Amino acid sequence: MIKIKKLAIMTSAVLFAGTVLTACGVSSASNDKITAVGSTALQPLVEEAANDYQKEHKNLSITVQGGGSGTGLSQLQSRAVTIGNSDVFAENQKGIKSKDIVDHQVAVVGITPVVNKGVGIKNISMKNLQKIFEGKITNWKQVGGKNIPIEVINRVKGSGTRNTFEANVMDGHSTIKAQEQDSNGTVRRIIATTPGAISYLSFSFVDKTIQSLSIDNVKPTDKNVETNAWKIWSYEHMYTAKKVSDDTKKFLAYMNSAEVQKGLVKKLGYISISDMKVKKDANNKVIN
Amino acid sequence: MEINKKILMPSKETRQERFGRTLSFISISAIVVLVALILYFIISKGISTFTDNHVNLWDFISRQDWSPSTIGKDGKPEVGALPMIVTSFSVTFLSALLATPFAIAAGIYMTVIGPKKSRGFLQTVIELLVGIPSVVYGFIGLTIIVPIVRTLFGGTGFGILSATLVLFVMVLPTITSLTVDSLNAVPKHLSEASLALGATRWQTIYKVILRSATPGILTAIIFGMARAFGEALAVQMVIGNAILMPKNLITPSSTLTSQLTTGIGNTVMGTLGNNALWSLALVLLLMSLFFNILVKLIGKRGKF
Amino acid sequence: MNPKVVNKIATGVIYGLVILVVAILAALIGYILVTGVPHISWHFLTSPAQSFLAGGGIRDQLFNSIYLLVLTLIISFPIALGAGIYLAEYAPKNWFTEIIKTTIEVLSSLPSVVVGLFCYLLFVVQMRMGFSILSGAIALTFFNLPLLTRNIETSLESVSSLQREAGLSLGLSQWKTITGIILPAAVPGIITGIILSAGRVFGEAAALIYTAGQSAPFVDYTNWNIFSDTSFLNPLRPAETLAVHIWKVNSEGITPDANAISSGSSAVLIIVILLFNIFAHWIGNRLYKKMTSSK
Amino acid sequence: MKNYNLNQQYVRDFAVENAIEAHHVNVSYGEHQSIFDVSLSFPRFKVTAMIGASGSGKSTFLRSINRMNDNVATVDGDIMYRDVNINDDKINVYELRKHIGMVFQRPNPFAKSIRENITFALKKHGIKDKKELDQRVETSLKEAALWDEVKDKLDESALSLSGGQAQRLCIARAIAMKPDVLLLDEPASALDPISTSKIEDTLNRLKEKYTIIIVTHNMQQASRMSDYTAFFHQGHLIEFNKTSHIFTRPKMQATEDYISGNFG
Repeated sequence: MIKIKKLAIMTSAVLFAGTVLTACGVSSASNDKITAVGSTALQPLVEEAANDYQKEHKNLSITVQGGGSGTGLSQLQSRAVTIGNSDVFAENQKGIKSKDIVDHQVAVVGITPVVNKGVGIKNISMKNLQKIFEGKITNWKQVGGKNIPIEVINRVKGSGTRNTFEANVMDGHSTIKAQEQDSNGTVRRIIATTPGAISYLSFSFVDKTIQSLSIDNVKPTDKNVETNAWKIWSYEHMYTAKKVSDDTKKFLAYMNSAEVQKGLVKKLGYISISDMKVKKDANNKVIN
Repeated sequence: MEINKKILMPSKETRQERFGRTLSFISISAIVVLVALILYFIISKGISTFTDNHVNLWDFISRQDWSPSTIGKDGKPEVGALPMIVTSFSVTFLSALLATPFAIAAGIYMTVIGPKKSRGFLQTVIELLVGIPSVVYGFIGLTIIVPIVRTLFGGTGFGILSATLVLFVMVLPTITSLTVDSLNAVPKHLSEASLALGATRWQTIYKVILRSATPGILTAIIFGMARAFGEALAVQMVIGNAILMPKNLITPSSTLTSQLTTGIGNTVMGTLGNNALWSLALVLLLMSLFFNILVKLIGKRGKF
Repeated sequence: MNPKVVNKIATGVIYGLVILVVAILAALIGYILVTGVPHISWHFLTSPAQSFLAGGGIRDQLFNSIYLLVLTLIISFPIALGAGIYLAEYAPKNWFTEIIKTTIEVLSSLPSVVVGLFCYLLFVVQMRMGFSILSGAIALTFFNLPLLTRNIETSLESVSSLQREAGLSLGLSQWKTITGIILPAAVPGIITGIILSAGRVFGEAAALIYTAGQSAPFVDYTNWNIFSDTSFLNPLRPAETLAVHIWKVNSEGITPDANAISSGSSAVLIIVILLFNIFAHWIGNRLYKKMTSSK
Repeated sequence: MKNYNLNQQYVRDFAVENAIEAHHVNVSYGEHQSIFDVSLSFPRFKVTAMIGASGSGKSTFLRSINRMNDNVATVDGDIMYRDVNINDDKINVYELRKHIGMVFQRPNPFAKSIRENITFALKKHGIKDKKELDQRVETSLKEAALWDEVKDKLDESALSLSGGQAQRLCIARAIAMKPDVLLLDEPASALDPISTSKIEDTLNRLKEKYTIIIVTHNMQQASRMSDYTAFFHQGHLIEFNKTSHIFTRPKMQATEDYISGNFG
């Protein structure tokens, strides 16, 4: 027993010392390491791209982690990471000096209102949608659906999806206090199981358990986003410092290459940045 | 060597003892240092809402509007944490209250009255439950408990009641297994003596075993409440996670922990939005300290 | 009332509550197993995860969970053991000890995300450990320490003080009495504590997102060089555990079979915990028997 | 309870070699004092019994002799053993306890095998030779009159022994250390009459080799076994004399009342 314990202490001490040493060694010696942290929504895309990229660049090590857009940007700001992944423009994130960092838009994500299948409608006007989220319309029969009270599910304040939705739908009005959920998956499950529920999701999360809504008879499709006929969409950003290593530059270029844009981006349910016919700025204004 | 010389000189045992004491003291110090570090971290971050962002402490604990990134009508940021404090308090208290009788019953069964085989079975089941990720609890709550509450009590089904039921299942293993530990620690001869004096089994359990295990059971409850307090993902899915003052047990509301967890990734360190979340963590810490002391006081008064 | 009647009623109530507990717990575990086991296959256990295609497995996550558990126990058990011994045997009964105990209890109520972020800032960023299994293990140590310390303390205390006196009266140092006599007798209780904390390690997600990370990069299971980036044993590589994977698949996963992966993984988790449980009890019993020559 | 003048005592001084001499010993648990100024000497290779009602302080006094009170009570005064005051902070208590062994009121074998119960401490004290260990196991078990009962199951758990056997194992464990002095704290009080008489037989055989100090509230036991007897009352030493004198011609009223069952 005593021996076992001594052994355990010894091993842990050795392990600990060893790893701390290697930690210092690795992080100070090697330059070819990229860490991208931030948006959980963007993570799968960057991660997959990084995996493919590393197959051809064996010496490069890319770590992609989540943690949220705010975390990504603040860690970039303190230069603890190489790339900050974000669903929101840095200009719209409080506490971030957006002038010191560079935006790399790598994809576009469309967002659609979704409802529980039992509410009885498939289309809604922009005005009514706004009123529902304002709390002025409280029953589906007021918009031509069944007699079911409306249950609004919001996204978490400060999240990219909510920012985009509010900027394009709410027109400056504030949303009612309601449920707030922080992930697409959870929202989808709640919508699917709660009668009368309404929320909004990225296109790629819409499946047959829920009903997406057309707005003013415009369908939520990639094509409509590309032409801006469907207004509710936003960019996925990868922010970096102004001065970056060549490896990082090359990796970011790879993200915008046809290989990724035509391949992974589509497969993961995003809209390719190169297919967009319009551009938006941080204030949600269309600039061309 | 002469015995009288030997007993005046340090021996191997003296060195062993010094070594052992030092080793165990280092361990406890390590824990104390870790605790101190994390407490310092939370306190310093949590306080900056009031020191750096000049939020009024009273506003923080008495107001009901929470939206630190927006400026309210009175020109101050909306940082009223009252709804979350009330909800966290109720959820924790109710789930511990609900789980305790079950845990004590299960504990008594496992240590005193049940056959040995069933003890092992129950122990295993409890050990398994601790390892289920909270997301899974959340989803099961969402697909089973919320609809049941909705059908039975109306409303949306989201609210304190559903959260309490989910947390009840989550804290049950913790409370039960620590209760079992403390029941096991009651010396066997005490209960044997009681039975020998002609007391019934229940009298023995109630007057002898439970009484001398009281401090341990209270600690078990504290750890259970701690788990309930700190739980975010599961609660967040079934409570509705809306920052509203709970009117009853079946309207949506939100706990400190779930606000903290959902908000922290979307805010930038050093901003009011982020600091306010750390203040929530600080409140959580103080509340759990409060609970802890409360339970210990009850324990002291309850003993004879 | 007649004490015998009271006895009957009370026993009845206890049985009732216990049956209810068993029913709830069995239903819960049954539900997870029934929905999950059909999705478990050899392929599921041995292939890497997919982020957008169906048919992804959980090989790396499963290994990471186990490896993380091992590392966490290596770090936290010695500390908890020492601290438990201190609290049970050496600590003077005064206000200072009470404060230590209270703070440890309070520590266990901190939400995992707080501990996660703290460890992220201190270990991942400040101490440059990066997103790594080691950072994750340190974060989990924070969760484990209160429960494990407390458990070891009660297990030691539940060993009769007569044993202590016996040891001391033979001229053994207190330390040898504790490690040689008290500790072996406390092994079964301590094993329970280890199993419970192992469960916590398996089930924790929120703290790991910020420390061990939520990606499982390519690892080479034939690379035994602990310092190599691709080695499966490198404690400094990022590692997504099974619980984190379940969380990720459920919250942002877009694979068509997200539900199947999630319920399959949950069932695998339960089975792994069960196996660990059996294994730990087996080891514990052998250890106990060996040290106490009991049958 | 009758009131006796606790400051009156009769302590006879014998011109013999003493193993232990206690001078003006006071013991208190926090605020509560339980031993008052006791001076008492224990003759070498003799059995001295300490008798008295429950709470008279006899066990507390006994435990002070090998420093088992260290963490629970404060002991003042000098306790001389081989010309050393063993009630001194500088004393190596572990070494001391090797020479002053103790057997407790309730049998407390370790949760280990019968053999290991005896060898555990020996090994820790540096005896590694297997032959020597086996030898010690056998001799001490024989001395404790347990050998015949357990020689075939030395590797079974000691917890399987009956109360009387377990207590004899504890005695064997204590004498395997080859102590100088053996302290016995009511060693038979938790046992049935048959076990008790076996223990007494054992002790009777041991007294040639050890100085034995035994606490008991069984007066027959004291009169059967001991050479000297000390009577304690409410923390005070009331009378000390040859056992035969104490039981036939007690000098103090309290002693007389106690041994005649007229007490309180």
